[in-house]
Amino acid sequence: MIEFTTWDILRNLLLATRWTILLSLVSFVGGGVVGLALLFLRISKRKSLRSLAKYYIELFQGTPLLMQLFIAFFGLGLFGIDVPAWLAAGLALILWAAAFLGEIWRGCVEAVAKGQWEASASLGMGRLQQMRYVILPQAMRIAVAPTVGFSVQVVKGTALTSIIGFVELSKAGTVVTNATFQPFTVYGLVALIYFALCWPLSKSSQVLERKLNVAHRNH
Amino acid sequence: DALGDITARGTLRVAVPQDFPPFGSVGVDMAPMGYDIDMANLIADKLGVKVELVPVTSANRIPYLQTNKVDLVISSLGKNPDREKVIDFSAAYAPFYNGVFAPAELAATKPEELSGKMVGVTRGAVEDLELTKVAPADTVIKRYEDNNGTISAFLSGQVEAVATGNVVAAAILAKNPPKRPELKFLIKNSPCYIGLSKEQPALLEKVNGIIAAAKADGSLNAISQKWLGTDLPTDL
Amino acid sequence: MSLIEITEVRKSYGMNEVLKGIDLDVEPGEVIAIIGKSGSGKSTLLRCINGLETISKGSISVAGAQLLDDEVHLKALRLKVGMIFQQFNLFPHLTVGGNVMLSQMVVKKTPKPAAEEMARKMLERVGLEQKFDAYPDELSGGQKQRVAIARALAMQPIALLCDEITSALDPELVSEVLAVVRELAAEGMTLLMVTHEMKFARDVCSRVVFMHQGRVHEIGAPDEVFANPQTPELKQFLGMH
Amino acid sequence: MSLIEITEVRKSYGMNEVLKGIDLDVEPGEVIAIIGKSGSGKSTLLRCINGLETISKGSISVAGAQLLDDEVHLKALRLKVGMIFQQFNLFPHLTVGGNVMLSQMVVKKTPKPAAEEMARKMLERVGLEQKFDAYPDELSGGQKQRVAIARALAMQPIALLCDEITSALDPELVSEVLAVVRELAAEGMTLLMVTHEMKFARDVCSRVVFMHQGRVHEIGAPDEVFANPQTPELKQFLGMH
Amino acid sequence: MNYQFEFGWLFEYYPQIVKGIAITVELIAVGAVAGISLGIFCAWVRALGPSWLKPIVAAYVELIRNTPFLIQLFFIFFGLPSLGLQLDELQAANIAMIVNLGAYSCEIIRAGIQATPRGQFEAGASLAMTRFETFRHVVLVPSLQRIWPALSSQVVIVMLGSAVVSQIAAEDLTFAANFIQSRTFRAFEAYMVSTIVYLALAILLRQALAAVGGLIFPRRAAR
Ligand SMILES: Nc1ncnc2c1ncn2[C@@H]1O[C@H](COP(=O)(O)OP(=O)(O)OP(=O)(O)O)[C@@H](O)[C@H]1O
Ligand SMILES: Nc1ncnc2c1ncn2[C@@H]1O[C@H](COP(=O)(O)OP(=O)(O)OP(=O)(O)O)[C@@H](O)[C@H]1O
Ligand SMILES: [Mg+2]
Ligand SMILES: [Mg+2]
Repeated sequence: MIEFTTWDILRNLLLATRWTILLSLVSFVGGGVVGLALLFLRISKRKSLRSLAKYYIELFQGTPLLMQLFIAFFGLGLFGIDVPAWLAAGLALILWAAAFLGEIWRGCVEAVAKGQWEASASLGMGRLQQMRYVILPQAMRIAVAPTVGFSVQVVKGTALTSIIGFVELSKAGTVVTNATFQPFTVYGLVALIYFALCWPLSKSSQVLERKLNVAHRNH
Repeated sequence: DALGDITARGTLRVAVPQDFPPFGSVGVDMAPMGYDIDMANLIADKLGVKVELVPVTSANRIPYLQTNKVDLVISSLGKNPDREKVIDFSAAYAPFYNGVFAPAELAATKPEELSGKMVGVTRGAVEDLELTKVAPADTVIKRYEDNNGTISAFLSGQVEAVATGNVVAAAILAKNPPKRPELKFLIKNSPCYIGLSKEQPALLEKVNGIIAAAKADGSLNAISQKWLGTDLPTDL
Repeated sequence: MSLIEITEVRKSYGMNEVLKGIDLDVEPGEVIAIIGKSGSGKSTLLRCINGLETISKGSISVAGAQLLDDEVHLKALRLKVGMIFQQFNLFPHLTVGGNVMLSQMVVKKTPKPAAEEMARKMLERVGLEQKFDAYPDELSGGQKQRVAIARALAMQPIALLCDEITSALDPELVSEVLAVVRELAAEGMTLLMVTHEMKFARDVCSRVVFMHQGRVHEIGAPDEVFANPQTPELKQFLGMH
Repeated sequence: MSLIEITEVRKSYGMNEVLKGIDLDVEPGEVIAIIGKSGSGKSTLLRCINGLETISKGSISVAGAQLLDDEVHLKALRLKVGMIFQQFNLFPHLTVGGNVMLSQMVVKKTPKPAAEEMARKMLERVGLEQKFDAYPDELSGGQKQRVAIARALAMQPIALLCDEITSALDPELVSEVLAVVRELAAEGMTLLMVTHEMKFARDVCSRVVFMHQGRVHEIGAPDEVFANPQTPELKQFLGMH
Repeated sequence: MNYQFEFGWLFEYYPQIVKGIAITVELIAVGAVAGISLGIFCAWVRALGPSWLKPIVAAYVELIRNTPFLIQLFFIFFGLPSLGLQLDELQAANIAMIVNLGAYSCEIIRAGIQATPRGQFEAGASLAMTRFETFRHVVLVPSLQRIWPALSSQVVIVMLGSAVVSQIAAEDLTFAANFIQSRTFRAFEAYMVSTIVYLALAILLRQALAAVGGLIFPRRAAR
């Protein structure tokens, strides 16, 4: 039988980490795009659009990501859509991340002083122009820290995709455990790799937050 | 129709295990290998298409088929009436004896003696269904998501015994694990079948033909020798 | 036809009627001071003229065009009427120049060089041409308010609404802002300003509007209104100063 | 032996020496007013006596016990000396009664009924017995400060330190708090109070301490100190009032 | 779509679902009480505690917050036995949730403590309370009140995260869905039902926490 050296274990885990990183990036970027759309719905003038976004957020923040993954994976197939694991994983994570990012960003937009809306309106700007040129540039500054902070949740969220069979870091961990019978070492290493991915993100989020609070300059 | 799709696509999508030696496990390079993988290759070969291996778990392999994510499930799948309601089965392609395994110090020679014991099993596998039927009511059955979980639970001592295939236990034993699963008793002779979507007679016929041919020309026996270390039983 | 015609305007917040039927016509080139106690509805009136609040009843028209509550009409209106706020409301992420250029480029689609030329001209007019590249938080309050005026002027409005534009300023900075307004008035700009600067109102304005409890309580030339208030409310209000 | 003995006390924050050698002995029953300009170190002195700040040099003893910087000694000290703050510092999550009972029960392990009895007695003393079940945010500033006094008294201290306890109050509420302090003084409580109420200091205090730049600049009976200040600094300070 | 929805299995399997709900509720109840207690202790250490403990607690908090719950769970259940610490799946799930919520609530509660006005500490001290007594009786409740909404959200997040404990055969709500799915092959229906139950649980939990808040914070104490 083949024997795994510690290096084999680590190498395989690191190879799988590529998927974790890729999946995180896809979810984060995709979630950002959808989240932005949600943000616009959430602060729209139309009540129906606002409630639509609200229920979306309620639904995705009120149910386990795991269930969302299951349903994306097994559910969509029933509608005749062929979803490979990576697509289901990406889709569910994007929709899930969008709910959180949309809500985080709404808070940031609402933190921009009301006078900014009024001043830009009185200069004749339309709502989209106000958002694009006046509100979003200011809200973005506020949003950087919590957004980076949330990226940690995204990286950790990708671990759940192991359960629908997507072979990223966590799944590689279980598979390797079974080939080596060294759960303590393998899961320890898996945890360390996640830590190495997440910790710089959380740290920079904290640093950014402090920086923005201390130097309350606007440019 | 499924067979047409496969030839048109040029690839055969097969659900295989990667947590279930010797039927499917991973090598140092994380590539799947095992009886089921060889079987998948053999069928693809005979169909003249490329093979695309999709790693699955016991729990989700049937939904994979139901949702048309794969064409075949070659994943040490056992047959039972419940399953026959939702999918079709080919002829048997591998032998499989379910048994209860435990370290030497645990004494149990028949299901009744599992009373009060904690037994791990993979949720949704034939062992799960059979053990649930034969074990006394006070047996604690722990059902894990996949074979990884079941095997890890046994090796880390979370359960006293596991129900699984004899060859699986043998494959684990071969790796000199900290806890040695020894056969206590068999619960069912449940050969493995290839699972297909319902109402695909063309594909079913083709697959059955390939299996019969492989049995006849000895190529299936070679796979058995390679992974199970014995000849195919004659009654298969 | 007057430049701004306010007819029977009413505005309620929930059950609270804040404007109780306002009639006011403003001729081109007029400079009107709006005075009155806190809560009398002065800001609300200005905000209604600019379409920042929707009116409950009555009508407002500017240069012959009705105020209607849709983006197209609002935009047309706001191109004619500029507004300046007590809290400056400069855009903190843009330079002074950027503040003045933004709406020209975004709303009027003025090409950048033309917008910049206009911005420099307007900043010169308020005496801040050298601050073109500064950011708002590097300016004093008086300078900020002058930038806000330049920003409104750059849109070439036919009238300006000013809501207590000197109230957030330290006393020594008030005069620099009022000097700019005085000049605008002299150049013939139509101005509606809520103010507490009675001396300024008396010197510069053509008419004074005294608001009380959501109504125009007295209106007239500053000399009359200040020297000879008709109602006890205005007397009391002026007595406070 | 005096009740409170402050000997050569120095206190620095970093390089900034705030107390530059303070000597002061307080006899039982004395009522001492501490006056002086902002930043002269008055609060710091009181805070040192109560152990809220550690002193850099010198010694402080209360009723014969040294002030040492460990929890056991600090606790013993604070059982003898109560303190009342400008900002009241009532506990917002407890009722008035809870505020007065808490430390008795926690620190002295007084059983609840006894603590409640004491609380009611002390609240009666400050005229607030009917507010027992009210929460701090339902009280006026003067009432809050009287609760703070009752809370300190419930610990039966032998001396009270008061740091500008009327400075955060509206003028009409000051007298109700001073009335309570006046009564405490009459009953023989030892009091050290930082205050700006010169009239009160003159009427009630046995001695006045004038602090200046971290030193006790003048000290004496109120009649002397107020009528006949010796140093130009005190003269100037009193001239301010 | 030619898939026929079918919920007939609900009648046969509802005991599984009820049991799953019971376990999920047990997990979050124990997890919330013990996790928040642990969080309070850690927040105390980080804000006011002895300095030798601070780095230990900081390391714990950072480690937990930066690794997935699933891996923590696997580590506890599959990994710790090789150190001789054998926990059954419910114990492991409970401990994982406590440890997880402990780390998150630590940071939330610490923010609440740090927002406490200095005068509250000084008033406690001048009434002869020790630092710990002051924390316990004066600082804690208003601090918790300040951050109660954030803490409630975190509890809901942890409850939803508990879905992965089915991976170690803890028979929670997700386990029930998976179990039913493996017997009836009605994956979509089973997951849909459990998703709806989770949503209901999340809403109920939020309300329960608001009610608890109303009980322990009688007044607008925090500011
Ligand atoms: N957005 C709003 N919602 C509800 N009521 C409002 C709102 N804005 C203003 N009000 C009410 O309308 C009334 C008039 O307010 P307005 O701001 O116009 O007064 P003002 O004359 O400008 O006073 P000030 O001199 O204080 O600025 C006030 O009673 C105010 O409370
Ligand atoms: N925590 C601190 N850290 C550094 N410096 C301090 C601190 N507290 C007080 N100081 C400084 O010590 C000096 C004395 O302060 P203190 O509060 O004792 O003055 P005070 O006489 O009470 O003044 P006031 O009448 O304004 O209350 C001041 O210069 C102050 O800036
Ligand atoms: Mg106003
Ligand atoms: Mg002071």
